[in-house]
Amino acid sequence: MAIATEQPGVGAPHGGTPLDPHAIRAEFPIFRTTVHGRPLIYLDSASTSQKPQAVLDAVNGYYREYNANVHRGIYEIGERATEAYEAVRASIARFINAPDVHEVVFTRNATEAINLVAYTWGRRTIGQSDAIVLTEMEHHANLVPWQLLVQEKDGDLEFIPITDEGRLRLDVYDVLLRLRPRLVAFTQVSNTLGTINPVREMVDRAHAAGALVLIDGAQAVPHVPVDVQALGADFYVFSGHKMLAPPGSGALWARRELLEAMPPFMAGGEMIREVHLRRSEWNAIPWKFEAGTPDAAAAIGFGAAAEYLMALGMDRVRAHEHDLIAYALDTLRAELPQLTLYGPPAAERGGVVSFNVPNVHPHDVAQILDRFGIAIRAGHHCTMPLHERLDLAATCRASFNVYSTRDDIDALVDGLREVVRIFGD
Amino acid sequence: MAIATEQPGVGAPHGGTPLDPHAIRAEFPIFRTTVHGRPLIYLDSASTSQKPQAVLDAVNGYYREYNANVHRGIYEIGERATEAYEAVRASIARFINAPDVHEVVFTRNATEAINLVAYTWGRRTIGQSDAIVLTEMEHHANLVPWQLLVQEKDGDLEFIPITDEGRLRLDVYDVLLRLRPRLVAFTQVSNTLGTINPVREMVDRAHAAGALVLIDGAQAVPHVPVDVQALGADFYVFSGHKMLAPPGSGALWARRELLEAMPPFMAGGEMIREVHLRRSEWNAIPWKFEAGTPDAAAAIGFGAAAEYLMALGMDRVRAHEHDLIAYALDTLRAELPQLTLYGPPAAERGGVVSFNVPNVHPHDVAQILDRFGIAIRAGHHCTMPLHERLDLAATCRASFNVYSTRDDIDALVDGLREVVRIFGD
Amino acid sequence: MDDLYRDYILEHYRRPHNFGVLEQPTATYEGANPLCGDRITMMLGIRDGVVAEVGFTGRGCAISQASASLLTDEIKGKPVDAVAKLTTQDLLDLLGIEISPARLKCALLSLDTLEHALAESGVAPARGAAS
Amino acid sequence: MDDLYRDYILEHYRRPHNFGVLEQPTATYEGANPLCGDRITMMLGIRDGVVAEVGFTGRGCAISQASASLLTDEIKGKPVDAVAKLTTQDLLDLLGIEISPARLKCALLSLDTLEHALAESGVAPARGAAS
Ligand SMILES: Cc1ncc(COP(=O)(O)O)c(C=O)c1O
Ligand SMILES: Cc1ncc(COP(=O)(O)O)c(C=O)c1O
Repeated sequence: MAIATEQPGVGAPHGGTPLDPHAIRAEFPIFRTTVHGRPLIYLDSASTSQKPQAVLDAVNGYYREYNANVHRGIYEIGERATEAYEAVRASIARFINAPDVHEVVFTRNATEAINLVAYTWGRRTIGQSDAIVLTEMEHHANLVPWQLLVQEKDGDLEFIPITDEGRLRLDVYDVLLRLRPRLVAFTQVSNTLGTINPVREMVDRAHAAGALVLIDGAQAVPHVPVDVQALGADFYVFSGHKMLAPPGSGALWARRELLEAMPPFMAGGEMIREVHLRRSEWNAIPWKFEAGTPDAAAAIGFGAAAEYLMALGMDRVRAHEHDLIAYALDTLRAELPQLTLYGPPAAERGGVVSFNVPNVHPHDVAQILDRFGIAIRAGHHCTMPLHERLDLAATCRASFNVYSTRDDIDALVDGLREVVRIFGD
Repeated sequence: MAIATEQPGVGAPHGGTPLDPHAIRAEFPIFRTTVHGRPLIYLDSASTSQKPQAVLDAVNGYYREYNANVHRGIYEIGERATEAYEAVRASIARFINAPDVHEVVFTRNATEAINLVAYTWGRRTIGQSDAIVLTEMEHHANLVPWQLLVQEKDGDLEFIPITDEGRLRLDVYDVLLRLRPRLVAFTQVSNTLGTINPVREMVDRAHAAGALVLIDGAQAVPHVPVDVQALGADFYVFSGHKMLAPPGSGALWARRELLEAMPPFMAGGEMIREVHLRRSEWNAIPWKFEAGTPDAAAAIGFGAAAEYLMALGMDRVRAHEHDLIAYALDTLRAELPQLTLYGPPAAERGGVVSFNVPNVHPHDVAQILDRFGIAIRAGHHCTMPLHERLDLAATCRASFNVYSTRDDIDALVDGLREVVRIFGD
Repeated sequence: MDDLYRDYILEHYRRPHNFGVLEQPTATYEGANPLCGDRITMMLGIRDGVVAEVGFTGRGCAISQASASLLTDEIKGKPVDAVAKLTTQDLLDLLGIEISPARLKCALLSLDTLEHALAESGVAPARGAAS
Repeated sequence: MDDLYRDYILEHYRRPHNFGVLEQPTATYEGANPLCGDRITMMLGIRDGVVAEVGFTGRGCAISQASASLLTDEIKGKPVDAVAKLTTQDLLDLLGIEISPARLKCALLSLDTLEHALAESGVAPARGAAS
């Protein structure tokens, strides 16, 4: 499979004044670190992103000034912690344009959010022979929870296949919808191919067929403007750590009626209204789904990250990353024509470039690049079935974020030349 | 219910050279904060603890120097993150004397750890009419998950009642064991009464009756030396945030055979060995239970906190807190004889003192104390059934940690005098 | 020393007005704030569109009890239409003290309970809390 | 430039020794490292307590393939008892390069696979990986 050619009519996004990634980079303390005596060239942002000073300051401010449990204390620092924690919900709601802040449930990450939906909505809804439609390009997080669910309930999984260019086969999707699935769940942006899927169109078709739709936004929120209302989603999940926030933060957004009808997932403090020895009543949404002491520090960093990205402007972030992707694809093709590149053209992709160096295993590529301080990901990127589909054991992946620059890509090209030199032809 | 008198033969613990809480306090940046213009007197450590500089440094070091996903990257900072993350497992294993580091599963908190056991071991084991024995003093986290489980499986919950002194009625426990329960689950230290339960004895009786035992160690690990092997537990759960670590960290310890036999809880990346479209194979323990991107930052802080406490010596921590509890009980009784104090004598309790001021609602007590910079907890402390048993709507709770001093207690006494003055007699 | 515990608030807490059970209420509602353990039972005697009688019983913190005392004073003898229009801000003005977010539920319990009692009488309150 | 990719390692990777299928193996085992996509099939021909023949096939990174090449050279003609005693350290010494924790699985796949093949032949390996 080779990279597809640019589709007619799909152009580059426009985002106003371009971002200055060098100025942004200066706000990320880790870039003052050296690796093997060289400055860090971090090209694994799709795995997890680096954190700006603003996020670290927010987290440290909590620890140093008002570290207290939320929703509990009748004292100054407890009230401040609660206010900060709930203010994050409002920031996140704005970030994805949720109509109601109480529709935002905090989770550890996208994985927990998907499991929450599978355990609550899923176990209550999916019955024998009910189908769930996924795609061949899903991350394990949006595949394995559904496998467990259909195993328990004796339901069925169906998969939208991909074309050789890494696009979803919408013609097959239409056929699968005739099975009248209860749920269609797919990623907005592929973490391996970078493909930006036509979410709105797919949601409309699913709804017309009577299915609800869960969108895995883990690779979308860091890179493209997201509006859950415009997308028409029923469930939308994502992680904080890929969008400049601390690990341990993430969210499930769902429509109020859905959340209210869902039974709780985990049980314990905070998610209850009243507890007796043999029965309990649940708290209102979203707290019904937030059992136990939440990670307020991570949440506060999550809010700071969302505010940071909104201040940059997600349109400009998208434009910046589109420029990088286009530059990366062009440069790699021109300078290292022997590489195999995977996925669709720049206009249809998020901040990911996957490739292989002929006759060199991705692990060896990554290891050699590391000696130059360059961090890329090598492996299956938690998309084993996609790699099976492409008949590949593994791929190399370079991925970007707001702090990435063309210099990073130039460094990658130099590093790959060295790989080719060491391994010969 | 009034405070019990000291039992003959139960003495104060001995822990070598006493801790110097003033020196320790200087290592906690938050104590440089003022509240309403006064220094913070933090007496809500049972809700969540403050964090020492060593923990903040560990977390910031990760963000600033080697922020990367764990178990993934073939590059310097990724390998460093993985090494640090797995080293925490070894620290935690040492902290609770687990025989095998791979028996330590990282969770967000104690609540998630209990839910994990209920969803995996519980759903597979508990059948119709099977009994689970709990106690009347459980935190909601160790009650509501079992309610959900027995509702689903049509099992039964039974409760060990408490005496008026806040001790468990072991005579009734023996009767309940004749029901041959599958599980006995109870807290090592009560978060409301402070009672330290006779764990080993209770475990032995449970095992003799053929039940497994889950110990809720959330209030134990910050205050007393814990040795899961000496306790004889089958499952042991706790949170990091109450033992000086960041929120978002916690652990489940269980014996290897149990963990290996348990199905996974959440599904996604990391917990798998192999994924195909319609079936998957699980990773080895403990990773089988750690789906998705873990909170490496919180985990690294968790390890730093455990190391910090081990360096202090948990025997000395216990001796220090015993001194504070004894001082608090004596002083409150002497200076404010009108207070009602709850729970057993100092030798049998962890770092908690609960009380009520006659004719003043705990919320009003807490609010007035706040004006003096004093943070206590007022409410049901997530033990509503215990409050029902005691026929109380709410209580006030002052709780301690390594940085607490006798001065804090003196400030509390002064504050309570003001409460009494404002509300009259 | 404390704005929250002004003398008149404490006075209403110690000797609440309208505390007690009505003989023939036209509507009764028990509201609770389980997190705090606050409880208020509000009883209305509505005649000819007027809150002719009002009583409450309950237990809880000074803020919740003083709030019920002040609120029942305020509505006694008023037309139900006017009572139904009471807003959160009106209640806070009645209390005349600054309420922190953590105590808002305590302060508003009396108004919530009143609205449920009104709804039982077929009067839709403006805030819609009872819906 | 890189210790890990010494010439002899790359040489073993490009032209692995003992690569190919045995006609009449007495034991065959396929080992895999699904996380990396590395696969090695190890074939042994054990006669009179000696590893008379050995072959392997597979695909994977330079470290895993060079390791299999070096290991098969090492064991050919040796008594199975001696082969069964090989330790992790022995294999790392054979490789002669510094292996980071992330690559340890790659390096050890050949030894793991060998031990499983030995176990199939009824020989218990010292490390016990096959148990
Ligand atoms: C598309 C996609 N979905 C889900 C996930 C899971 O995210 P997390 O591990 O943060 O739960 C990832 C990240 O690895 C991803 O790329
Ligand atoms: C005894 C006990 N168990 C469980 C918990 C729950 O801990 P967490 O909220 O950290 O999950 C707590 C703390 O609130 C507790 O005190």
